[in-house]
Amino acid sequence: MITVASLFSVAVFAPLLGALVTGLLGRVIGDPISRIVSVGLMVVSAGCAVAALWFGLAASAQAVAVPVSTWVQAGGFHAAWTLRFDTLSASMVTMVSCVSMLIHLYSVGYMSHEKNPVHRFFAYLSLFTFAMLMLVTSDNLIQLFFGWEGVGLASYLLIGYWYDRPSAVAAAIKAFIVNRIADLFFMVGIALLFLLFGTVSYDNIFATVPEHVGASYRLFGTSFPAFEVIGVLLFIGAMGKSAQLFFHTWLPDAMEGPTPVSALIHAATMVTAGVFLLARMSPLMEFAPVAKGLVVVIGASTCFFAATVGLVQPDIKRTIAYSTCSQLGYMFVAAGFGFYQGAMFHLTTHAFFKALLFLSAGSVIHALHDEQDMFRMGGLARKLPVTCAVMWIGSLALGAIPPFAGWWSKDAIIDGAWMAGGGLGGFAWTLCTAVAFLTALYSWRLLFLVFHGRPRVPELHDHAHESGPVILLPLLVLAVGAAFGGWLLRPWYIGEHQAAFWNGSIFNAPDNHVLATLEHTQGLIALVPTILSFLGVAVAFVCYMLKPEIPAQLARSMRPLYLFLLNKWYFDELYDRLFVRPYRALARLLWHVGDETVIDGVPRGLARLTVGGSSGIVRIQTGSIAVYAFTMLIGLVVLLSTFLLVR
Amino acid sequence: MHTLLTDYFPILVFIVIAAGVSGAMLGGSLLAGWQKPYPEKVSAYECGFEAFDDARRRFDVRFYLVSILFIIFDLEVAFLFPWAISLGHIGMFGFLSMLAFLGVLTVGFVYEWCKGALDWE
Amino acid sequence: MNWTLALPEIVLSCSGLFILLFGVLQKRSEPSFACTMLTLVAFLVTGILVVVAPDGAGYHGQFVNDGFSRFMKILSLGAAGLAAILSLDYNRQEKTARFEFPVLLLFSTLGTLVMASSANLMTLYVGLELQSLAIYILCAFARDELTSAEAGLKYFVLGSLASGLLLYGISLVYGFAGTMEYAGLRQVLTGGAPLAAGLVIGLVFVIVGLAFKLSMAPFHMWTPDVYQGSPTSVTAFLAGAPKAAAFALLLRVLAQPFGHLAGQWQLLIEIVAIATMFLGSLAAIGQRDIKRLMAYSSIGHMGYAAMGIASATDAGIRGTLVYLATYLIMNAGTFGCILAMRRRGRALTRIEDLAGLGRTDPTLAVLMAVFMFSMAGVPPLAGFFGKLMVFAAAVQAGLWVLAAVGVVTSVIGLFYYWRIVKVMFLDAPVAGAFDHRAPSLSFVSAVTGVATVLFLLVLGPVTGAAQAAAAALFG
Amino acid sequence: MATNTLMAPGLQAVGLGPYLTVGAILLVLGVFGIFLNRKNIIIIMMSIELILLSANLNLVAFSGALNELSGQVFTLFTLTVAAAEAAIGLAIVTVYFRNRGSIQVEDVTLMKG
Repeated sequence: MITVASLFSVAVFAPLLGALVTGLLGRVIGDPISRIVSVGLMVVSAGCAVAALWFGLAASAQAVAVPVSTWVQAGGFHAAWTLRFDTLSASMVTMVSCVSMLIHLYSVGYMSHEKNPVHRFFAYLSLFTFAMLMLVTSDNLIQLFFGWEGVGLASYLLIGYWYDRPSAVAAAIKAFIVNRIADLFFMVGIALLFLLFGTVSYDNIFATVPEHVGASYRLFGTSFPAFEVIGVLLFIGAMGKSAQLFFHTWLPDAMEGPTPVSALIHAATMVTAGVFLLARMSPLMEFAPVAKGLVVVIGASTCFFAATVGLVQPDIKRTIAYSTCSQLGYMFVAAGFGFYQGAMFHLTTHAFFKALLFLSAGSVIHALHDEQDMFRMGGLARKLPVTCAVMWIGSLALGAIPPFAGWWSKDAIIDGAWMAGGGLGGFAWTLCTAVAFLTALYSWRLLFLVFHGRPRVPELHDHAHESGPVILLPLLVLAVGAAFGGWLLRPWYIGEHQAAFWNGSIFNAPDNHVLATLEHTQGLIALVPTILSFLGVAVAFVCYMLKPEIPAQLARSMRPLYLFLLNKWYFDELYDRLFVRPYRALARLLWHVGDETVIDGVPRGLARLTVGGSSGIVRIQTGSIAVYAFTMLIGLVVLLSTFLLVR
Repeated sequence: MHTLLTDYFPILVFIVIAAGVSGAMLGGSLLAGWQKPYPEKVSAYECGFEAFDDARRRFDVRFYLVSILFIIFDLEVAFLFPWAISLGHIGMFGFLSMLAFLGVLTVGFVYEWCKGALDWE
Repeated sequence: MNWTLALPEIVLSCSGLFILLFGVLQKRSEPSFACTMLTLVAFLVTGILVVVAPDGAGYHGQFVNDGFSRFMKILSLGAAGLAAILSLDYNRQEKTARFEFPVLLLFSTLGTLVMASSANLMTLYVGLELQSLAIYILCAFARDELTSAEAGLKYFVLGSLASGLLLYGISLVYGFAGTMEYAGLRQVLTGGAPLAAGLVIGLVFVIVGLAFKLSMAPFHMWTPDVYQGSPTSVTAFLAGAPKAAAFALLLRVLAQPFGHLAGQWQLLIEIVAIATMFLGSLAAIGQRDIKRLMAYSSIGHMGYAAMGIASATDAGIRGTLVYLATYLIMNAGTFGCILAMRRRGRALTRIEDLAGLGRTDPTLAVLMAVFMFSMAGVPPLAGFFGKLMVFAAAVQAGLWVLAAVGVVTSVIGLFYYWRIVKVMFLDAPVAGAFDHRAPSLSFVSAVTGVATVLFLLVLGPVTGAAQAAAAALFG
Repeated sequence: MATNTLMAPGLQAVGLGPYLTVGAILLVLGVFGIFLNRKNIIIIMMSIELILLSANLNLVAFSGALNELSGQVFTLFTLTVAAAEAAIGLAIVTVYFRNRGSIQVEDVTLMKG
């Protein structure tokens, strides 16, 4: 196990080293060496991660803690830097480091036209990766929170990488603030967990979960079960990171960052943190049925909402961004039904095809010199053959066309929802199945608009050229994953080997039979999503290849609906009215009244009083002997009278 | 009341005698003197100043110096009277104390002499 | 009769007379330097004699030697010695180097020693006058400067008025108590007889007279003008030893003969201290002349020091004494820096002349900054400990208002001290560097600067001595 | 304080009150002379002498009333001090006059603020 532990440690800390070297010494060593160092260290990290997972599985050991150092030791509060090695963390580490490594490599090509030195970019990328690795390998809540916030920080830095673009800065701030709001709930959840269990270590918490099942909080005369409250709070934290409904607004705006960043955020890091959190907290979540129900509702709603919005977006990256939102909804639905394995499975396959899609989109954008509007593209298949091919593979995976990766995982989740039954199951299954259709529709809308048909803007089309090998290589690797990942991983993640594979790192309550009953889905029901997917492809072909006027007609005839979707259900406007403006008004009020009048006013008034007193005193100081003598006399008289009166 | 007035009787006598003597001197010179008045002779003598002139005229700063020195040495002599009267009671320590005091005065005197404060020019 | 009690004073006065004769009989050259050196030697010898002089009262109850008088005398001698050193080069540069200067300094210091040892209102008055008369002359010492003459005139007129009031107060106290001796007064006052109004009025007059010498509001009016107008070497002295001596008098008079009336004079001192602290800190804000600023600053310091008296406890008086000790150190050092402000042979006193000193003369700037911060009471510099002790004493005595005012005015004070530091380090230099610093100034500033920074190391002994002095006063 | 068998004869006759009253009047005259006078510094010096003399009068009167000598001794000291003070004052006024060319009280306001 020593080798596994050390390999694992190297996998986690190599990105940190890369971030430190390129970040601190970037200026000294220059861009080329920075690139080599960070990519090289990511390769090391990915290699070690794979090896660690391989050896760890071979040894099939229980969870291993790799102590790094003591962090906080205050009274009964103990938090250590410890890397937790179990299948859950190891598989996440492997996925994150592999995808991140490919993105690093891709960035070398993608960022080659930047005018400014890009070592800063690589430092942020590595830092982002390290924070995510820290998050997934945490052994206690505090370390988890550290990684959680590190991810938030790195995402802020990367989204706002082009700090001279106001929109990028605004997007970065938006992402940061939305995440902060969710983190507040998350922190409260952690605090409640600590209060309840008296420890922040996973092992200690999970070991004593059964003892605390009955605990509850009394608030406003009602008693709330402790686990439900904690579960909901943790889930709200997860919603922020995973951009679920009500907290999703930052994710599309995050497209302002360079495309590799989008890929990293959407595929490997950041947004998957929420799903991972629920899986990691499965021993706790299993005892919070209400919270799980909420997870399902939010997940399914997000899934549907994002898919509808994705249908009408003109921007290539935004379309993919909403698809991420939607796919994350699937994962939460799975997690909500206690089907964490399915959630993790979809997370992994999604990482491959979403990274592939983003990087391909980046390749397209790169080829068209930063053009992102799909309605200015078209017919690029001949110009960008490789990009087109891999994008097709990615879309096939995303659209859940068998036998591509997405089909395996998504079908399992939809089946799981059906088998869970009840009103909740029906609700989730209906939405998820509908979304399968929508997903295929918007995926092929994208493909047809970009690669097929006639070029809409000839000059853009003429100058387009295929990207270099540094960009294409990661795409090809990811395409392989997107094509075969599902088929390869299914037996391990949710199939016959799953118990041995997960090896206790994910907990399913004894009455949770979702995995066992997965295979019993009736044939027709199981086929419905797949059929709808094909239908979606067909509809897209009709609308965007055969009769391109149909969408425009539809948009005209159902203009309110179109606008509703185009404006993302008016969530941004709603938040603007609901939170931003009142908050601004409050802030202005506090600024003008609270700050300027009261807070500033008191010291200013005191200062004015002081200066006034000063000038008054100085004015008495006329230099005249008579006045001085008179003042003395007055002083004498005052003292005398005081003395005689008070005596 | 009676005793009070008797106590002051010598003073009354003193005043009467003083008035008498000064009256006799003035009257004697008036009667016996050779009177030959002219303006310069009749005008009052005021250290070289016009008698009836602007009283705020500036005069030589050396007058101030003299008066300053006079004040100091004049008043220190005031210590000598009680000392002289009580010399019999205060013994050698008292005697030496006054010598020390006079020594201090002497030092001051030497200082002003050496500084040239006593030279008019 | 034990005449050796006053041996330090006798030796000092004899050496004063000797130096005067020496100076005036020296025909060849101006003996100013030699006379100053002799004065310093006389201070040193007197200091040693003060330390070894026996305790006790003598001269028919006119004169007393105890721990308190010893502490104050050492403070006075030290401050006067530093002022004498400071005057060495300054007077030469200003063409006012005459041998009378050290002699007058010596006699003024002699006055402060007599004040510290007074056991009788007569000694008090004579000592105070000896000290004051010498300073009147010193203030007008730069004969050809109108400002100096005006300073001398103002100080003379107002000082005479104050000592006249003091004398009148003494006459009342004498008349209504029947004695001038402190011990006798104490007996009368503790006798339990109803307090005569005349006695109380007399006490107020005495306090007023002393408050004038301490430049406590509202009897402070002379201070800024006199500080500004006098030659800076005189100002350095004026802000040091005489303050210590006046405090010695105030403490002794209030604690010994009138100790029984503490409940009554406490209020007076409290009022005066509050007014003084406010005035000192407020009026200093708008000042442009550093000497004037130092005048207001010293007014403020007198207010803080008076806080210890107002608390009327052992701890309070100890705090006052420690405060005075730190004040004298900082004061000498600050004036060392101010005296170093010369360009092309001309002495400068405007604050803006300090601009950019941090660049042109970092050593001087750092020293000045140390003194400014210490005066503002920034830990761990000397000024902090004095403030801490008087504040603590005031709080212990339940004088919350006094302590609160002290804190508020300290904050205001921090502002104007900081302004000087800001001018030195943040403003751009307007003119070139200062002239080469005279060795005497470097010496004094360096010594006091080190003392200010490392005061913490001697805090124990100083506090111990102050404790002993306070105990002697109350015993 | 009013009656004392050992009192000096004069005091026995008129009592202490008149003396103190005269002293107080002299004090008030002196104090007012300092700041009501707008003309000449010499007048201020005379006022100061008045104040000292009022105190002296008090001291002598009390000394007589208490039949205790220290008051009179003090008076001698005060006289000397007053003399020295007058001398110094005159010297300073002279120096001031030499520099300023005037001894008007209103003129002594070079430094202020």
